[in-house]
Amino acid sequence: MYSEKVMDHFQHPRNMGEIENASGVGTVGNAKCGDIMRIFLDIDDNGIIRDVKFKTFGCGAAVATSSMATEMVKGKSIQEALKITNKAVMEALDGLPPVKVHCSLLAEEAIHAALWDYAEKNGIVIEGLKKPKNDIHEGEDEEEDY
Amino acid sequence: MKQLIYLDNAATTAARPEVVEAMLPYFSEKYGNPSSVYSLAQESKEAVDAARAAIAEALHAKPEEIYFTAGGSEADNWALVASAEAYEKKGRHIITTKIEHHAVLHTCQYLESRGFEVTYLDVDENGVVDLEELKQAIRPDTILISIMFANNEIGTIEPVEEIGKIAKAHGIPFHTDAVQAFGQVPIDVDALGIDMLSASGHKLNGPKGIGFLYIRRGIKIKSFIHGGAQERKRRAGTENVTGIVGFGKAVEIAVSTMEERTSYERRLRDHLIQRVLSEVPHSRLNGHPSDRLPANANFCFRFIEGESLLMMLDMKGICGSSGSACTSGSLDPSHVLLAIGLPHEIAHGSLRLTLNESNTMEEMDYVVDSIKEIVAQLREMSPLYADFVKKNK
Amino acid sequence: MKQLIYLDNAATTAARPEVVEAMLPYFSEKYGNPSSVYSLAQESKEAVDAARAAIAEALHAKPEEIYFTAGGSEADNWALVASAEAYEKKGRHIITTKIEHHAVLHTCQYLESRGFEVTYLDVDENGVVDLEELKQAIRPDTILISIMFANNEIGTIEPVEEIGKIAKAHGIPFHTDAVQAFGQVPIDVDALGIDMLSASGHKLNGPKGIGFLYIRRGIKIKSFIHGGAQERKRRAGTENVTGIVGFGKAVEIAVSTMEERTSYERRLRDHLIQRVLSEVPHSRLNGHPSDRLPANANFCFRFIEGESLLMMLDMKGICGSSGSACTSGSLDPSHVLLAIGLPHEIAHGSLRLTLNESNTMEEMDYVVDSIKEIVAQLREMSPLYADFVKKNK
Ligand SMILES: Cc1ncc(COP(=O)(O)O)c(C=O)c1O
Ligand SMILES: Cc1ncc(COP(=O)(O)O)c(C=O)c1O
Ligand code: FES
Ligand code: FES
Repeated sequence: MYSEKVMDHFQHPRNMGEIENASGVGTVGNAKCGDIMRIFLDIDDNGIIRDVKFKTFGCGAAVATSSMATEMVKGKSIQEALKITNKAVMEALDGLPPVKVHCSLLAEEAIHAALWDYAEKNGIVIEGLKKPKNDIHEGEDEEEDY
Repeated sequence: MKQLIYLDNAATTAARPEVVEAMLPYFSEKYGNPSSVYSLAQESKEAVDAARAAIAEALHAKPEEIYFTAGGSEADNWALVASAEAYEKKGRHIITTKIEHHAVLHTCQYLESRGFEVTYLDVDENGVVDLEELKQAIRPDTILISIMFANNEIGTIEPVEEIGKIAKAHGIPFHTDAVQAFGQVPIDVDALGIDMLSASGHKLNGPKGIGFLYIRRGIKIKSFIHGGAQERKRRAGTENVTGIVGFGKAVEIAVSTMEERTSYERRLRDHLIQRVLSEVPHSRLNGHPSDRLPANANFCFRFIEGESLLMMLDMKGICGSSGSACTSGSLDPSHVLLAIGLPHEIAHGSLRLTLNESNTMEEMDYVVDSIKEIVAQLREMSPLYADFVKKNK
Repeated sequence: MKQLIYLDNAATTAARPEVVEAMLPYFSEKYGNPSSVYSLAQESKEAVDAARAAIAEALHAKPEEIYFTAGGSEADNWALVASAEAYEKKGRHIITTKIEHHAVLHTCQYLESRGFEVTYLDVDENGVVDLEELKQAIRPDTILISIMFANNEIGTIEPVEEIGKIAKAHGIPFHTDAVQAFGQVPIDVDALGIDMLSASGHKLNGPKGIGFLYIRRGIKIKSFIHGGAQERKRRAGTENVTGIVGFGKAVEIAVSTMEERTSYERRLRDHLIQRVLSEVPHSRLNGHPSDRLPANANFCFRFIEGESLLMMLDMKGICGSSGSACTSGSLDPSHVLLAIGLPHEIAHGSLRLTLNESNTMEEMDYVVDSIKEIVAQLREMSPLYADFVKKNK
């Protein structure tokens, strides 16, 4: 069902944990399946993501995408991090089964939510960042397109 | 590879070697079509009849009341759709429960789209239907009561005998989905007042792709699969001879070994439950504490999600299942766990372990140890657990 | 016991040893439920996917267009009932033929009882549908054309490509019952314009109790068996993994050996036909002389009745079948033989012989000799024959 990369990230999640006094924390939940993801960002004065951690309540795909997403944003600038889409995360994991595509949205949204929190705390505006929904509800694949 | 500990016997079972052996001659030697005239075909026909007789005996039914299908789902669909069609002049109201298998629930939804009305009975916190509610739900236009014998997730056994009495008192046919119960608990369709009963071969160490619907003589029901004159003209299609033969053998063995086998399984299962509940914090047992299938255990572990738990158990060589959204085709958490009153996030962290006679006490201990370790690990990862710990500090 | 000469391969076939061998590991070792999460289950899932891919390739279809069923009858029922339900807003008219298998005909009758209207096309004396009549039967409210690929009794192959073109020109889905044709003649669903196609495993040396419905992407169709999320949520029920694996293997072999095998069978069959027609008086060949299934021969012998003929052939170790009333559930003579214009008393004396690759030329000769002897014997007994002889003296 899952690729080897997914299994690897599931078994050995990178960056799992919390950051105390993080620069930004984002929590998002998927109303459809009830899963929850939380991302902690440590952003330095130059706007570089120095460290990142996650906690996830969700399926194997959710855990693996959190892990992969944190790897992908680590060391990146805010603008670079914003460009990381769920698609890019999925590709980095060698794909997900169709019913699991929505799980990867959690990761993208959680990063955005954490950045939003960082911006609010610091009273800045991050170009291109919209206020995150805390409900990922795309309905993208529940009905198969026969 | 390490030795597998298979604890998902409610999902499917391994076919017994005796079952496969019984089937083998009917693939390439005695392969005749039971409907044909010549002697080769008569051998197939006799084998089918023998299996039918064995199954009938197991239920205290008559052989001509057993109609083979492709499995439990077809039997459920048939029972519901075709009784609805047969009794539609009398009324269009059907009673079932909120915890039925999807083969019943989705068929009810289909019937609703065809203008039938369905009452879905609630269950209590143990998953037991309320007989008073059932009585109150009965109307003059009620044409069918369909209530499962035992639930596939939480293992609760329903008060079938009482339901049968109520149905009989009102002259309403009573169908029961016994896919999980058949072969695990004694069933006597006469004593229990059952008019129709669904079962499936692969749940009791028989082959996949074969099941039956028991239809009491006198019950009006239409065909569901139309065509040839097989199964007394009620279910068309060339008989799955090997499947039927294997099913018959599996039933024979399941029934003759039932007492000893299930008391062994129950002992293992109870040990497992007792250790999990006492050693894993924030865990609960789902389903009735005593009126439950002998080999079923179903737990909720707060703050963790079912699929991750299953995947980590798999890495330890343990096969289980979960009512979790993430493992089923749909994204909703188990309708059964919601029906017994669990909130969404708890319903997500369920684990069903269903044993068989080849399991051992050592395996149970290894499983409990593994669960303890994995649950702790997953909680470490869970934002819900972090919140909980913070709140209770 | 004497060696059997099995000439009823249109009724059912022996499963090939390779087929059984392919199935065996999935009974008791790789027995996981394909829907489960753990690795054991993934093995079953992969096996199912591989079979699906092999079958799709054989039809020039996509794997996700193949939906496994319990056999040809279920596939036919599904195609008809569930397209009727899916398109019922557009119209309630269905076109089929008078010579379909009962799995189609009886389903059409069922749909008539639900308010659908069915046109049953005539066929000519060879059993071929008239394309002009088809065109004329099409109405604005026609929602489905269901015409079999090849007839199970007389072997006639229908002009599927032309039917596909007509259906397409009118935007009407085209279903074909290819239970007899699949594995015997090349089928390319794209080239032939087929939207849905039924097939059954046991007709091509696969196991009984497994079939499929091909559904072209984009064709609207409801579920027929409601329940779990198997088969892309379209056909519920735990997958018959062994059946599917066996079916896949059987199809692979049937397709790769098709040319050589059928040309051999055709040679034997033509010899059989030629000798019977020239040596048995008052005999005729039913079905199209050339556009027929390679292994099918179907005769009428005037003045005799089919079941008696079959029984006497059986005593000589020959297995055949008859469209005769006495062998089917009903007492009417074959609807197919009546549709090609045979009078009742002639339709009663039919014999269908359907070969396989293991038959030999010697067997054909033995069969012809036996038929000659038996037909003479039965005519000796027949009052019809006595009358005939008297009249022609
Ligand atoms: C043309 C045709 N359609 C449908 C069927 C039904 O197939 P099954 O018996 O596998 O359900 C058969 C064979 O019996 C057949 O020959
Ligand atoms: C209670 C119940 N009913 C029906 C079914 C469907 O049976 P099958 O998968 O054999 O069609 C199952 C198992 O999946 C079940 O547990
Ligand atoms: S997070 Fe629930 S399905 Fe993946
Ligand atoms: S004479 Fe017996 S059924 Fe025809």
